[in-house]
Formats: sequence, C-alpha cells, structure tokens
Amino acid sequence: MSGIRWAYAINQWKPQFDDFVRREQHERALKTMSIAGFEGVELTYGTGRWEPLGNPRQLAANFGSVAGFREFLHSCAVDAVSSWYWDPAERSMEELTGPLSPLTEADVPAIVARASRLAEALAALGGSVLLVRPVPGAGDVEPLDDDALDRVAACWEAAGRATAEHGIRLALHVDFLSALRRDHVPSLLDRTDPALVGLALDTGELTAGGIDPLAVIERMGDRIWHVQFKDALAVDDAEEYLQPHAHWTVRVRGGAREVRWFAEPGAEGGLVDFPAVTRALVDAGYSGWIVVESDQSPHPAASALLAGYLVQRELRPLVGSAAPEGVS
Amino acid sequence: MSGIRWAYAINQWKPQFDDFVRREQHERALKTMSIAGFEGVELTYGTGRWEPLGNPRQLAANFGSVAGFREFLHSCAVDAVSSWYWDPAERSMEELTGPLSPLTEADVPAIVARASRLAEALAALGGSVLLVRPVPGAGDVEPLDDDALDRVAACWEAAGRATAEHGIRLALHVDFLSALRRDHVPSLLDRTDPALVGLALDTGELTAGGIDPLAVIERMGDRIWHVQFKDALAVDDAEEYLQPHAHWTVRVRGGAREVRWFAEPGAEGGLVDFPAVTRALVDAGYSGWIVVESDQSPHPAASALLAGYLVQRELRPLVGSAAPEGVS
Amino acid sequence: MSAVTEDERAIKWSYMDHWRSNGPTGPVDQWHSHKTMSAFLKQIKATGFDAIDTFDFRIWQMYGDYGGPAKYQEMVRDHGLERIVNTFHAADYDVRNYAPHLPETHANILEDFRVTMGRWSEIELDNIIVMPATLFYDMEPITEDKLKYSAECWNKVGEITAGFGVKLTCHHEFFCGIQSEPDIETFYSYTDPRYVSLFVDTAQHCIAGLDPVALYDRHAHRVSGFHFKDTRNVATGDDHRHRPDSEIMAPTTGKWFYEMGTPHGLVDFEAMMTAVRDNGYRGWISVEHDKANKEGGDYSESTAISRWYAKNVLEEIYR
Amino acid sequence: MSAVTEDERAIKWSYMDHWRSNGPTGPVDQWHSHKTMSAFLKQIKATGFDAIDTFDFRIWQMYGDYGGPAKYQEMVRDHGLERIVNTFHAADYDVRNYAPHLPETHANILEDFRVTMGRWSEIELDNIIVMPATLFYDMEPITEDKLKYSAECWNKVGEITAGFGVKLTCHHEFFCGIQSEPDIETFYSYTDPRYVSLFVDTAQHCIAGLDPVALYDRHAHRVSGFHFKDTRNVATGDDHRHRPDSEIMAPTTGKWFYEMGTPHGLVDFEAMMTAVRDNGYRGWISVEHDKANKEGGDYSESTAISRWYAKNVLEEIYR
Repeated sequence: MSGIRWAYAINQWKPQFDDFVRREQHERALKTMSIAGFEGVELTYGTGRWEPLGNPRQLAANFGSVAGFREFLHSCAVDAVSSWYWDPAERSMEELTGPLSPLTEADVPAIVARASRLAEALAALGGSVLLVRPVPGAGDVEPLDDDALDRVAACWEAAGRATAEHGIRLALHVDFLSALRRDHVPSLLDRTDPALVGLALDTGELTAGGIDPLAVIERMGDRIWHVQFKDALAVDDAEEYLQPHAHWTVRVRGGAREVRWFAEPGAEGGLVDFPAVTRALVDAGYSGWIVVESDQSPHPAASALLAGYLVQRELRPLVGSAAPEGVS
Repeated sequence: MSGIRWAYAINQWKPQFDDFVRREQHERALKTMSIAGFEGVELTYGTGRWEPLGNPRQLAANFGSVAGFREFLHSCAVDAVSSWYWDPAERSMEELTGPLSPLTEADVPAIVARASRLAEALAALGGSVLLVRPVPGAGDVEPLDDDALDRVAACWEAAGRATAEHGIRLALHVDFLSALRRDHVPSLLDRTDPALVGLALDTGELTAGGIDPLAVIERMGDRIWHVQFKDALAVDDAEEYLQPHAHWTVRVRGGAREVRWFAEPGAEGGLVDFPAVTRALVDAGYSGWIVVESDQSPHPAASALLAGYLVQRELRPLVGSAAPEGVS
Repeated sequence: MSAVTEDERAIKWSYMDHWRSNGPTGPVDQWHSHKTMSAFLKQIKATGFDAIDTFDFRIWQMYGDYGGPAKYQEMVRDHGLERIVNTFHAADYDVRNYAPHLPETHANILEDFRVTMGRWSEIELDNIIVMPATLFYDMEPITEDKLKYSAECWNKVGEITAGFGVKLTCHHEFFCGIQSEPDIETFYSYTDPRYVSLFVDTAQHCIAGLDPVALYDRHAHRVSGFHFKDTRNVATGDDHRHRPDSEIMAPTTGKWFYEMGTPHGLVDFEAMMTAVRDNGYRGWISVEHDKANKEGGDYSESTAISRWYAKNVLEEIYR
Repeated sequence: MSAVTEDERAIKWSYMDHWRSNGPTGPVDQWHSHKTMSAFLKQIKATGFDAIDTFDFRIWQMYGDYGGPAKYQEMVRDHGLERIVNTFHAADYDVRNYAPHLPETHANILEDFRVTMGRWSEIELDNIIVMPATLFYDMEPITEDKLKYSAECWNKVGEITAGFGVKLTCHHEFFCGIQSEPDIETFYSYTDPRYVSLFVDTAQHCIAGLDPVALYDRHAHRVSGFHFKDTRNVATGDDHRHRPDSEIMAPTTGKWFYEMGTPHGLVDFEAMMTAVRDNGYRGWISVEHDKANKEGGDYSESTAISRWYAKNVLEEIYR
C-alpha cells in the first residue's frame, strides 16, 4: 500500500472572474469532488473579493478564519486542502503588491514572506505542498543564464526553507510556457537543496510542452513532491510558448490554432497514458498527493465525475491505496 | 424590388422533447427572431402536449384558437407563420394515427385531409407554403420505381389541390436522407402539375447530400416555391443515407463520424455560398419566403442573431427587398 | 464507523434514467450514441450508484443500438453497475382508448402490457412503474366508481406482470387523476396487494400536498420502491389540472423537481429514511431528478449532489 | 408610423460591454479572440444597437490584440456600429490608497485619471463612468464630510477629464458608499455641474430603494447617460454592506440584474422613457445586463430581448 492520496483541483470551476463566487457554488463543487472519490482539493491563488478561496485573507473574510474554511470542507466531506498553486507574478490586492519575480533579488523577501503565509494556512488545512511557478513564461523574460538560474534557485530555496517551518514542502510547477521548459529544470534542481525544493509533475503541461512525463519520472523521480494528473489534447510543436504574453495568447486563447490544450484525465483525444504514469510513480516510490484536474472545463461536474471513474476503476487499483470509506 | 421575405425556423429551439414547452420561452424566441430582422417564423409539425406549436389543435389548446396564436405572434412583433414543415410519417396523438405514407394508397385520403387542415391554419396565420417530406428515407423503403413515383406524385398532387383551396402552396422538401435524393426529384416533379406542387430548396440538405443548390436553381428554378437557408458543415460522401433508420443514426447522431451536419448561415466551416445562392434566386425570379435556420443549435439565440447579421448586412442588399421597419 | 460489506447492505441505490449532456447541436440524452451512454454510465458509477432504472420506451434504442435489453445490460455491467432494476411505463393516456378509469379501454391496456412484458422478458426487472390514471383533467370529477375501475384495471395488469416475475407498482404524479390523499386511499382499498404495489415518489406527493412519510408508513407493506427526489413548490390553484400540461407548463414554476440535497427542498429525507429503516425495508431506492438541466441546472452535478447526500446523510441513518 | 431618419433620431442605443459566450473550456468573454469579438459585434449590430460602451481595463486588450483603441474602433465600425461611446473606470477602491472620501488618497486618484485619459485620447468618448465611492462598508458611517471630500475629488477628476473632452459621470452602485437618496442629494450639492455628471443606472437605484425616474427628473440637467437594466429584487437588510461583496455574494439573490423586457422586473421603463422625452434628452442610452448568463441565462438572448423592448416599446414613446 502506497502513500498516494487523491485530490481534485478547483480551478476548473472558475472560468471567468465573476464566476464561482458564492458559497453554495463552492459547496456543490466540493461535494461533487467528494462523491467522485477525492479526499482533497487543490486551491489556486487569487486576489480580491471575487476570489473567496484565493488566499488566506479571503478565506478568513469568507469563513471567519482558515479553520472555519476547514470546517466547511469537512461539512462537504472533503478532508483537506492538498496543495495551493501560486504564481508570484499575480498581484495581491490584499497586500497592495504588484507582480513579484524570483529573478529580481529585491522581490525575494516578499516572495519568501508570501510563501510562508500560504504555507501556514496550508498546514492548518491539512495540506502538504505549496506549488509555485518558478519563473515567468519563456516569452516574457530574457533567456535564463547561469546567473539567472542561481538567483531563481536561491529564491526558492529560501522560500522552501520558510515553508518547511510550517511542515509544508515547496514544489516547482513547470508549465508548458515556462522559461524553464527546454532544458533548465535539471539545472535548476541541481542548484537547490533536495531537502528544501522539489518538483511538481504535471502530466498535461509536460505533454503539451512535448516532454514525456515518463522520462521525467525516470530521470527526476526522487525529486517529485507533487503530482497533477491532467490530460493534454494538443502539443505546442510550433514553439508558440516563446511568444510574449503567451499566458494569454497561447494558454487561454489556444494559440494560432485556438486549440483546447487540457482536459480531465480520460477525456476523448487525450494524449497522456495515465495507467503508465501511475505505474511509473508507484515504481519510483512516489508518496503524496495526486491532484486530478482539467484546468478549465465547459462542464466541471462531468469532468470531475469522469475523472473519478478513471481513478476508481483503473488508477487506484494500480496504486493499491485504500479507497476512502464507502467508495468501492 | 423582389417579393422575397425573410423568416426564421423555430425548430432549433427544441433539441429534446421536454424543452421549449413554456409560453415565456416561445415569447423570447419569437422576439429574438423579430429583433434580428425576421418577419416570419416557420413551424415544424409535432404532436402531444409538449408540442404547443406543433399542430392546429395544440395551438388552439394553448392560445385559445389559431387566431389567438397569431395575436401572440403580433405581440412579439412577428408578422406571420411563413410555412409549416410536416412529415406524414410523424404520428398524431391528437388524431390517434400512426405514420402515414404517400406510397400507400390507403393513406392518401388521410394525408390529403391533414394537409388541408394544416393549410387552413397556415392561411389564418399569414403563411403561404406547406412543406412536406415527400417520401421516407432511402434506407427505409424499397428503391422507388416508376409505379412508386406515380403514387407519390398522385398523393402530393391531391394534397396540393387541397391546400390550394386555402390559398396555400404545397412544396416538396427533399432532405439529404430522402429516397428521392439521387435522381428522382425531376422525375417526381415531371409527374405533377406545376400549378399544384412545387419544390422547397434547402441549401443545407442539398449540400450535405452532395448536390449543388446552384445547379438545382438553374435546372428547376421555376418550380421553387419555398427556400430554406441553412448551412452544411459536412457532406455525406459515404452514402450513409442508404442505411435504415438514418433519421436517427445519420441525421441525429451524425453518422459514423458523429458530425454536426447543419448550422445557421455564416457559421464557421459552413459550405454554402449564400450570396451566390441569393443572387441565383433573384436571377431566377424567385418570390416568396426565405426561411433561415440552423436545424439544431447549442445556442439558439446566438444562431438567430448571427444569421440575422448575415441577412441584414449581406443578403438583403442583394435581394433589394425592403427592410422591415426600423431595421437598417 | 464500521465498514458494511456488500452483503450486509439493506439498501442499494439506483439512478433513474433522466439525463442530458451537451452535444454539438444542443442538449442530448445519454441514448444519443455509445459515447454519450458510456459517459453517462461512468458518471453514475463514479458517484457510487449500484444500478440504473429506465423507461419502457428506451427498449427501442436497446434493440436498435445495443441488440436488446440483455446486451444493453451487459454494457451497464461493464461499467461496474449491477443491472437494470425498474422500468417506467410512460403510456399515452387518452380517454378514447387508454384510460384506467374507463373500463371500455381496459382490453387495450392489458394487451399493451402483454406485449411490453414480452419485450422485457430477457432481463430480470423488479418493478414496472405506472402512473395509475390519466391526467387529472381527463379523469375529473374523481368518483369512487372511477377509482374502482382503475383499481380493477391495475389488478389485472399486475396479474400479467406477475406472470413475468415483475411487480406492477403505481407512481402518483401530482397531475394525474389519483393524487389526493383520500383518492389514493380509496384506490388502494380496491387494489389487490398481491398485484398492485405503491412506488413512493417523495417530490410528487409533496407537490400534491401529501406527507410522503405518512403515506409510506400507512402503506409500507406494499411499497415496492421509491423515487427520492425533491421539490421547492407545492402545487397551488389549478396547477394539477393545468391544460394542456401541468408537469412543465403550470404557472407556479418552470421547474418542479430538484435533486435531494438541494437547499430549500420541501421533502424531509431524513424522516423518510428513518421510516424506511423503521419499516424494515430492504432493497432498492431509486434517485430521480427529472428536468434537472432546466434553469441552468446540470445533470452531472445534480447526480453528484444527490448521491453525496445519500452517502453522507441518509446512509448514516440506514444502509 | 412615419419613418424617422438617422438625423432626426433623438436617441441612439449603445450596448455596455458585458458578454459571455461558450468556448471549448467554458464561458469566455468577447475579448477572448478576434473570432469571439467578431461574433459579439455581429450580434450587437444584428439587434439594431448603434454603438458600444466598454471598460477601461479593456484598453490592454485593445493595445495587445488590436493595436490600440482607434484600431479596435475600426473593427467596431467594420461591423456596422458607429463607435465606442463611454468607458467605465473600474478602479480598485481601497481605503489605504484609493478612496474618494479620504483626501489623503486623492493625489493617487488624480494621477490615475491623468494616465487613463492619456491612454484613451486617440478616440473620442462621451463619458468616463465611475462608481463615486468605495464599497459601502469601507466608507460607513456616511458623513457629510465624507460626501464633501468625495465631491471635491470628483470635481478635480472631472476637470482633468474635461481637458480631454470627456465627461466624468457617476454611477451609483447599490453597494457603494453613496447610494441612498439623501446621500446622493448631498453629494451632488457639493459637486460642480461643469465637472461632475450623473449616470442613471435604473437597476442599481431601484435595488437601493430609490425611484430612478424621480432621481432623474431632479437631476436631468446634469444626467449624461443611462444604463437601462432591470432587477427583480430590492436590497434588504445588510445586502448593501455584505462582506466581502454585495454584487454577487449577498444572500438575497444570486442574480441582481436582468435585461429590460424581462418579466417581474421592478424598473418602470415606460415611465423612464417618458421622462427622458419630457426632459428633452438627446443622445445615447446604454443598455446593460451584467451577469446575464448566471442561473441559466444567455447573453445573446438577453441582448435580443432588451433591444426588442427598446425598439417595440420604448421607441414608441420617444426616439
């Protein structure tokens, strides 16, 4: 029996800034995850009054306290927040800060402080991993040289030290637009203390970036601290990720082809072999959360249930992890 | 200035039997057509209490009388029911009859009587054309021989004589699954009195059936009594129309490829050249309704407005027909 | 909590066949294609349902697309679900030829059931569910004679279905001719418990102004199943006799039915489940939420919420 | 009815930029891609709108995707619409650095408008619309001093925008600090009519318990535009000060706003249009129905219904 637990990412329920703001919507989403067999939920950092689940201050404003939010989770039969995804380039209306960059030394203290606060809340919510976007998109920064990689490594090592104080691990989430995409992930990892900084494996992002997740597990399996299972429906083989503002033009709009990049595991046309990835993770001794997600979805409840079917019927048996009580 | 008027078909608003049943839904659909610049609405025959716009008895049950329905139309700023589409193979719960076939001589009196009643209501609603499905689908009947064509011609000539008594023309609507599709349309028309039976040109059905609507206008322009503008997104080039129950497996399900066949004019990927068809109709001296439709639509209001834009900005100027008051 | 093994479970959950998903041309039901059917079954299984219910009229698609009910049931089983438990017989009631309160139409009704049961005989069903009367406005005034004729009709139908090993069970829509408490009581007083069972639809009774728990308690010995679904409205005025239709067209609401576990629901499911336990019922409870997609709803979500409620609230009472 | 030529029309109709259509991954706004923008503009034009309004924050997409406001406006014109009439300045109000009732934040606010107006200077706008106060809970208690400071702030902002030929106009959300009738009256008593106009949002005033027609009649001389939109609910209890948000999160309703022409709407648009006529207003009326897609709504349909109502009801009163 492995130490793998299954969670679902909530981001698919919020396609636009004014969606998914009301309590009853959160309740229905969390109950849907729960009944589909997921024990945890992954949150995504957000800011402002229309992001009630976006950061610890909003949780407090909406649920009285972070602990109040955990009670709400429990009332929906969800056990924990597995993890929180945070891109430091997102501003904070609560703290009146603009984008922060790990490449800018002056920003590092603020990044470390923010990571620490997120980790503190995450610990209170039963979670274990803070996911960060380690560097901006490839089209939005100068190519990363050794000096840049040193700075990035120092930043995340410091942040990892801060989160570790709360018992939370810090994992670098490398997406398909990342300036690290090409070859820099090993170089960056080599610069960091394996006790302080790990890797988050996102099957969909890797596949969309033309990288085989099985190869990453084989090469860097011992550094993997977090896993996200999403499917990829297309590969960026035209290197569109090198464009400026690719977050909008490539990720959101779908690039020149206006493709849909991602979907829940098991979606029609999906490129990822989830049973193979699951077996490889077990073989590599992975222990921790596997967070299933679709990124965005035209029909979030259907995505969660279809993914739940795949996990219950095909993937969980490979892992040998116990089903949550009542799920067969 | 031609005698062309523009209407919109209501069928796209009813994807499933329990949809589009309530008065307020009809009101919103009719107002949407109206503000998009359409003067008329085309109805589709239906039966039972969840088809309030399906036949004259249901109109009476829901609006007090057929005249009551016309008042409702006027309250929505829609001038008339342009036309009614009827497939005699549809049963009638109101009259306790099953499918009727023009190939079965015993059914002809019932077909003629039904056509007459529909025509009577249509006349009261300001309409001018009863559209009929002239024969079943190609996969559901024996190949049509001369004798069969004679029987079909006799049936529709009799029905056309009956509708003419109400001032309503009868037009044969040949769809892409029709047993007439291949070569039989001219043979059937040649057997009928041009004063009693005409042709309904459906751009989408022809195109999906691999037939160029421009060629049909050129060859049979003088027999065209009704026009439907819908776009085709795919062509049945594998002759799937020859399968039994193609109405379900090919039309509804989309055949082996599970394609979406039809959409409103101007839809992305549409195969029909509507300006060319419009010019050809004007050149052929066509006068009457052009009914725009999408058959089914995931977003009916958007379909109606996008089609309205095409008509207002591109097609109406080609026709030279006056815009309804207030539409520029 | 101690784990309950499969064999120990008194209650299993079945999902009644109402579903819409979004196809390329608008809403489609799960029978649209093999793909949509598979996606449906996966979602039902993922939420922990044990089986499905269906409608009689689906048998044509079972034959046309899957090779018959037994073959279709194999597909259901391949998705991890046990079987098809119940079928709902949605007849075209008409005072001219198909009206339980009119004896002259009974021969036609009996023949319909002989044919229907033959079609289903290749699989094992628990119940065939019927609305036991025409629409209210086609039966009123509701007289004792009409209730008696109706009972006689269903006694005979039940004898036919029993010959196929299937219970005939009555589901009292709020808009059918037998829906008030006194009329329901009179009706059952004339039916033979061997041949006519009661199928308690929590929402329908609630809309008609009855307490479904009390009704169940009175008739528990002949209750052969349940539709657990919720509503937010009790019928008012002429809702139950609204012409031409009450189920979708009544002015009170555009959406009568909600999944259990919804806020503002009028059905007391905890009391219902307690009664199910206290009456020692063992077997299937069906979950239904017809027309869940109206007014912005989503079948996948309604299915998840209702099954979440069954698992996290009702199974704590009885399972 | 006699035809009214373009030149004779007293009123033209503009559509305020709220829109969602359905993309492959869920709802998207019209700024998603050139394709979705074109589909949006086609639908606005098809229903007979003359122009559009927009938001300040859209300017980044105008620059990024279209080459700036002038180029974007060319695309608008290619679709048969006249131009962009108004822009809405959606600021991040915060008592720490951006709060009209706090004079120490005024310098920051003024600088924001200098920068903003410069960005827009390549096209001609009629109004820049603002919410004239922070959220209610960030301003209360509402004192005369705070209203006076707010007025002073907007007087200065209005002087800046006037320098760019654009009116500064105030739009009183029901959940902002200046929303009650006495507070609105006090606020305008301190503002300079040359620099501060009123923009009447029929629904917002109605939700706040004001009669929008009476408000308009009192201030007609300084009204520079309208949002014609409807509501079905008046705010109750603490709705207007609901933390952290009233616009979407207040308990009373999940959907405050509806298109005009909807049933059960609380705004008397016929009276409003009559007042517009009787006050001799000439120019633009904007139509808005933000969050129309919530609870099963559809922007295309709401746009059609509201414009249908403008054409078939309101233009019969005045045009």
